[in-house]
Amino acid sequence: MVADIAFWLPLIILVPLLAAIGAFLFPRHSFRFAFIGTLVTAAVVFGSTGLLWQDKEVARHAVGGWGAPLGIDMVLDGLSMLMLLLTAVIGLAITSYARGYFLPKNNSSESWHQYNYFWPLWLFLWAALNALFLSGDLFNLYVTLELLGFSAVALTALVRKPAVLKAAMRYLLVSLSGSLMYLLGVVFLYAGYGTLDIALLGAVATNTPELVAAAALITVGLVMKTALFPFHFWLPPAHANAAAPVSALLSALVVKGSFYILLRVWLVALHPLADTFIPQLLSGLGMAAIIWGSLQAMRQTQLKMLVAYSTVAQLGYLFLLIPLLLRGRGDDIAPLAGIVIFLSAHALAKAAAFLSAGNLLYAVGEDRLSSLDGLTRKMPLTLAAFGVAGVSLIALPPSGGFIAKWLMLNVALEHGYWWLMIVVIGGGLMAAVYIMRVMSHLFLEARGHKSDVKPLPLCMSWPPFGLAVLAILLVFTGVLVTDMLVIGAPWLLEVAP
Amino acid sequence: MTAGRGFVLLLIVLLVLVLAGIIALVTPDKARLADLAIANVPQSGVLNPVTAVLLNFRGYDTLLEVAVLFLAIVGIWSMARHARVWIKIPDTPVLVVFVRLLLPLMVIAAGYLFWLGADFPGGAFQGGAVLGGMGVLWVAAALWQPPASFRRLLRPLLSLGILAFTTVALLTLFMGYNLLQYPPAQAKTLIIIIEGAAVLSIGATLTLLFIGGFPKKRED
Amino acid sequence: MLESTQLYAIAGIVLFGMGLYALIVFPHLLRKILGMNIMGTGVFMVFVAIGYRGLDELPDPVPHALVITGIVVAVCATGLALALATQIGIKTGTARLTPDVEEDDGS
Amino acid sequence: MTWVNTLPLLLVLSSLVPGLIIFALKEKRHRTIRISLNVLGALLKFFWIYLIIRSLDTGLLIETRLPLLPQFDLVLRADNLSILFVILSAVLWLVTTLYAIGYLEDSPHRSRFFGFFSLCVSATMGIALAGNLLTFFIFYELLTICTYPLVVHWGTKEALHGGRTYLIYTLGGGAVLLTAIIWLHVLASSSGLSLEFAEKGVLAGSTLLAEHEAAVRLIFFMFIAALGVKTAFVPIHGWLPRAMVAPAPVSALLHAVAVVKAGAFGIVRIVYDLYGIEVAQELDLLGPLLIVACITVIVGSILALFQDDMKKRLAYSTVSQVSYIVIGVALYGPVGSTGGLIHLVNQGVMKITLFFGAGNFAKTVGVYKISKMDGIGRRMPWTMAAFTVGALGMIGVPPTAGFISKWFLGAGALDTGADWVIGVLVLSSLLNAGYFLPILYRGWFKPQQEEWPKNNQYEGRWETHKLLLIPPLITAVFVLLLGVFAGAPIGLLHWVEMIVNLEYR
Repeated sequence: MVADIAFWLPLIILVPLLAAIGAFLFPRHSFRFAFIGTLVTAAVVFGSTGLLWQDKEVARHAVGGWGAPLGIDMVLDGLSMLMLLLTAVIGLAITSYARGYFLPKNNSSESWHQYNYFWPLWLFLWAALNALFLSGDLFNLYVTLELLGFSAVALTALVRKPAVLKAAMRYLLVSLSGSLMYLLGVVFLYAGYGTLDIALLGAVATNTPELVAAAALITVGLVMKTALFPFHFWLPPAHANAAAPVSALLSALVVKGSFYILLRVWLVALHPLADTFIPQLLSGLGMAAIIWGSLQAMRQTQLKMLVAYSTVAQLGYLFLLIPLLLRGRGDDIAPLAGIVIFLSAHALAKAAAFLSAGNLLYAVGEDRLSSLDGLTRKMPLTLAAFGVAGVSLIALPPSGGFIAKWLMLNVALEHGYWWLMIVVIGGGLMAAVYIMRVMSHLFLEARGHKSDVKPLPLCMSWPPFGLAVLAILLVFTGVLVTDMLVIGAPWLLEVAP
Repeated sequence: MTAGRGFVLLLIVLLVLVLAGIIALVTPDKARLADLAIANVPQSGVLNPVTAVLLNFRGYDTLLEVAVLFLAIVGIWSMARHARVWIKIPDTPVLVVFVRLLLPLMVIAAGYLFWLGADFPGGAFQGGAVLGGMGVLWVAAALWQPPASFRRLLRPLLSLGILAFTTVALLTLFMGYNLLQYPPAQAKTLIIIIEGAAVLSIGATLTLLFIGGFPKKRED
Repeated sequence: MLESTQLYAIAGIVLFGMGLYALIVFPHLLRKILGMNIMGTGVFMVFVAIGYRGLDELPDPVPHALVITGIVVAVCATGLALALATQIGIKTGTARLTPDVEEDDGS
Repeated sequence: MTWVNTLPLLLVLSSLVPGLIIFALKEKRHRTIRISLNVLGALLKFFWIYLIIRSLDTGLLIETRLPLLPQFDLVLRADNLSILFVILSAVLWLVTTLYAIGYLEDSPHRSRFFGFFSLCVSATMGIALAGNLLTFFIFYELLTICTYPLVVHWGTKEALHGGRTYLIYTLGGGAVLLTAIIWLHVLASSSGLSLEFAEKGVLAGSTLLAEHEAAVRLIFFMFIAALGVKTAFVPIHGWLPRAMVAPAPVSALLHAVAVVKAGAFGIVRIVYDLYGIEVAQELDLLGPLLIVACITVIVGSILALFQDDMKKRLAYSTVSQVSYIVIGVALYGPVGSTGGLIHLVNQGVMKITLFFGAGNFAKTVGVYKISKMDGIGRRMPWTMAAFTVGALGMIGVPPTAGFISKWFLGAGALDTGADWVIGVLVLSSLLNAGYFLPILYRGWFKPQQEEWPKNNQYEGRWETHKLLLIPPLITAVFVLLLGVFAGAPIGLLHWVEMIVNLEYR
C-alpha cells in the first residue's frame, strides 16, 4: 500500500493541514508544529516525486471511492508534481527564514502575536496550494482558491499598519470577486455539460455559447487573482508592504496558483476555444504587463516596491505563449516546458529577492534605495543572494530564467511571432536596468555606514542565497523538466477529440 | 451619476444581458449528475441525497470547507487581537426574558435539525447555523458570562469539527480504503460523528465570527 | 416561453451584476462587502436554479450540496472582510479605501 | 577513452571551483589559502592542457557533453583553435594573479575580487572551449556578469559610472547576439541542421543557405555587431576607455586579454567554424568586415594620440590592435588568417606588459599622466625596460612578436590582392610609433621634472614590490621569445598553421 503513490497524495494535503490545526491549538508550540509539519510535508512531496518518476504515469486518487463524475479525483501528473516540488522547496526556505524574522525581539505582545499566528496561516496556505495542485475538479478548485485567498490576505494583514490593512482589503475584495466570477464560470460549465471533472469536461466540451461564457468568466476571474496587467493594481502595495516572508510567498507561489488553474482549465477543458480571441488577448495583456511593469519598476525608490512591480512585469511572460501552447496542445512540450521553467525560476529568484530585501530592511531599518549604499562590507551574503537572483530575473545565462526564455523564444520564432521576441528581449534589458540600479547602490563604497547594522541570524541569511543558487541551477534542468512534463502530456492528448 | 459610474453600469448591464441570454438557452432537462447521484444514495449510508452528496460523494469538498471555516476564525483572530464582548445591559427587559426563553428551544431545534439531516432536509450546517444564531442572541442580549475556564476551551471547541473530519479521513486511508471512502457498514455512524462535531464547531465559529476576536476577560 | 427555472437563473445573473456594480463603484467598505454578498447569492441562485428537474422529479442534489458549501465560504469571506474593515476603521478612522482607488465622492 | 572527455570540463572547473571557495574566505585570516588556491588552480590548468595536447596529437575528439535542452547540449570541445586561446588565457591569468596579489596588498574586498577574477577566467575558458552557439552565449554573458563587479571594484562614483556604461554596451550586445542565435537556430532546425561548430563551417552547401540567404547574411552582420561590442569596433568602443577605472590587474587581464579577445575569438569562431570561410567569401561578408576593422585600427590609433592619461592611451591602443585580428580573419587567405591568429596571442602578451608597466608607475610613484612621467626610467629602470619591449612590439619592430604578426598580415593582404590594407597597416604602425615613442623618450631621456607624487621604497634594491616587477619582466621575455622563435618546430607559428590548414583544406 505504501509503495503505491496514490496512498501518499492525500497526505501531501492533510499533513500541513493537521500541522496548522496543531499550531493554532497550542500557540506556544506553534513553531514546533510548523517545523515538523514542514519537514514531513517536504519529505512526502520529495518521496512522491521519486515514485512518480519511477512509475512515469499519471497517479489518480478517487476521494471517497466514487470516481470522477460523482466524486472528486486527485490527479498527480508532471505539471502538478513540479508545482508541488517548487512549493516544497520555497516552503522550506520560508519556514527557516520566518523563524528568525518573526522571532519575538523585545518580547512585545505584538511580536508574540505575529509569531503565533504566522505559523498556522502559513501552513494553511501550503495545504491550500497542495490541494490546488492536486485537484482535478472545478468546484474543488474554487474551495482551494478561497482557502488560498483567505490565508494570503490574513498573512498580508499580519503587519497591522494602516497602509498594509488597506492593501490587504483591496487584495481580499479583488480575490473574492475573482473567485465568484470563476464560480459563475463553473456553474455555466456544469449547466452546459453536467460534469465538474476537468478531464471529463475536456472529452465532452464543444464550441457552444455557454463554453465561451464560462471561458470568459473563468479567465477574467483567474486573471484578476494572478494580477495580470489591467488587474495588477492590488499587487504592488500588498506585496511590498507585507512582511518579507509573506511577500516572498505571495509573489512566488500564491499568484502562480491561480495561473496554474488557468493553464490546467484552458489546456484540458476549454481546448475547443484554443484559436479564439481570448488566448490572443491574454498574450497581448502579457506584453503590456511586461512593458508597464518594467517601466514602473524603474521608477521606484523603495526596494520592495521595485521588486513588487518586477513581479507584475515577470507575470506577463507567463501569458505570452498561451496561444502557441494551446495550439500545439500536448504534442509539442517545449512551450509548456518554457512556461514551467520560467515560472519556477521566477518563483525561486523572486522569493530570494524579497527575502534579501527583508534582510536589508531588518538590518538597516528602511528599504529606500539610497539607504543601501555600501552594504557589501556588512552583508555580503544577502547582497550576493540579491545579485544572483537578479541574474535570473534578467534571464542572463547561466540561469533558469535564461533557459526558460530560450525555450519561449524558440517556440515564438518557430511560429513566426517575431514581435514576442522583441518584447521578451526588451523586457530582459529593462529588468537589467532596475536590477543594476539596486546593485550599483550596493557596490558603492560609502565612507563609514551611518547607522550600525543589526546582525542577521544564520537562519535568515542563508535561505535567500540558497534559493538564488537554485534559480541558477535550474539552467541544467531543461531535460529533466521536459521528461517530467511528458508524464502529464499524454493526459492532455488522450482527451483530445 | 458620474461618467465613470455610467460606463461601469453600461458594461455590467451588457454582461448581464449576454450571460442571461446564454443561461436561458441552456435546456433545463439536460442529463446532469442528478440521476447518477440519486441512484447511488442507497450505498451512501444516508437517505437524504443532499447529505449523501455533501458528506459522501463530495466529502472532500466539505472537508476543505470546514477548513475554510476554521481558517476564517484563525484569520480574524490574527487581525483583531482582542474583541471587547458587547456587555451593555439592554434597558428593555422584554429582550432579556424572550432570549432566556428562546435559547434552550434553539438548542433543541439545532439538535433536531442535525439529527434529521441523515434522512430528511437538514444536517450539520443547518443545525450549526441555528446554534450560531443562538450564540449571537446570547451575546447580543448581554447574557454572555462564561466562566474564565471556558476561554481555554474555545480553541479546542473551534477545531473540533476539522479535527473530527481529518481523523476520520486518515482512518479510512490507513484502513486501506481511499480517502473518505467509508466502509459501507459504518458509513452512517462515521457521517454522524463528523456531523456531530461539525455542528458544535460551526455554532461556535459563527458566534465568534460575530464577536470578531478572542473575547476579552469580563471587566465591567 | 420562459420556464420558471430559467427565470430564477436570469434573476441570479441580475443579482450577480448588481453586486458587481456595487463592489466596483461605492467606495464605502460596508457597501462593497454587501455588494460582494449579493454577487455570491446571485451565483448560488443560478446554481440551484439549474438543479430544477420538473415538478414531480427530485431536484438535482449536487448543486444543492455545493451551494451549502458556497454559502459557508461566503459567510467566512464576509466575516474576514468585516474584521478587516473594522481594523481599517480603527486604524484610519474612515471605513473607506482612500480615494486613490476611485476619484468620485461616493453617495 | 572517456576520461579524456572530462578534460575540457575540468579546465573550466579548475578556476570555477577555487573561485567559489575564495568567495567564502575571510579577508585577512585566509590570505595564504587564497593565494595557494589561485596558484593551485593555475597549475592544475597547465596539467590538463598538457594532457589535452598529448591526446590531441593522436587526432582524438575531446569533448564534454552535458544535457542542457532536449535538442541542445552544453558542449565543451578542445580543438586546436580553442587550445590556442586556452593556453594564452591560462599563462596570462597566472601572471596577472601574481601581479594582483602584489597590487591589492592591503585593499578591501580581496576575497570578492579574486572570486570574480577566477570566475572570469573560467568564463574565458568556457568561451574558448565552447562547441556550439548556446554554450558560447552562456559563457559570453557569464563573462559580462563576472567582470562588472571587477570594473566597479573601487566602489567610487566614477567606477560605478564606468560600470554602468560597460553594462549598457555589453548587455545591449548580448541581446542582439541572443536574437541572432535564436533566429539562426530556428532557421537551422527547420532544415535539420545542428549548430555545432565544425571545421570549414556548418552552413557550407546546406539547404539553409539556399532558402534563407538574405536572412543568413543579416544574421551574420547581427553577429558581428553583437560581438563587435566586446571587440570594441569604433562606433561601439566607448565602454573600453571608461572601464579603465578598474584596478590595473583588471585592466591588464580583462581589457587586454579576456573580454576583448572574447569578442575577437567569437568573430573567428563565427567566420571559420559556423559560416565557414568559403561561405563567408561567397556571400561577400568579409569585405564589410575588413572595412570596419580597418576603420577601427586607424581611428583607434588616432584617438590614442590625444590621450594624456596612460591607461586611456593604452585602452585606445587596444581598440585598434584587436581589430588587427579581425583584419587577419577578413583577409580571405591562409596567410592572412595565420597573421590574425598569431596577433591574437601576440597582442595579449604585449598589451599585458604595457598595462603591468602602467600599473607599476601608478602604484609605486603615483604617475598616471604621460606628461608627468619624465625621467621615470632612472627611478624604475626594469619596469621601463619591460614597457619599452612591449611598446616596440606594438609598433612592430623586428625582434618582437608584433613584427611577426604584422609581417604575416601584410603578406596576407598581398596574397589576396587587397593592397590598400598594407597602406592601413603601415599608417597604423606610424601612428603606434606616434603615441608610444614619446612615452619612451620621456621615460628614458627627459630629466625628472618634479618630485614623484608617491615614493614607496621597498627592501633591498627592488624598485617596486617584487610581485609587481616580476610579471612584466616575464611577459616582456615572452614578447621577445614569441618574436625570435616564432618559426620554431613547436612554436606558435606551427600551431597556428595547423589550425589554418584545417580551415582552408
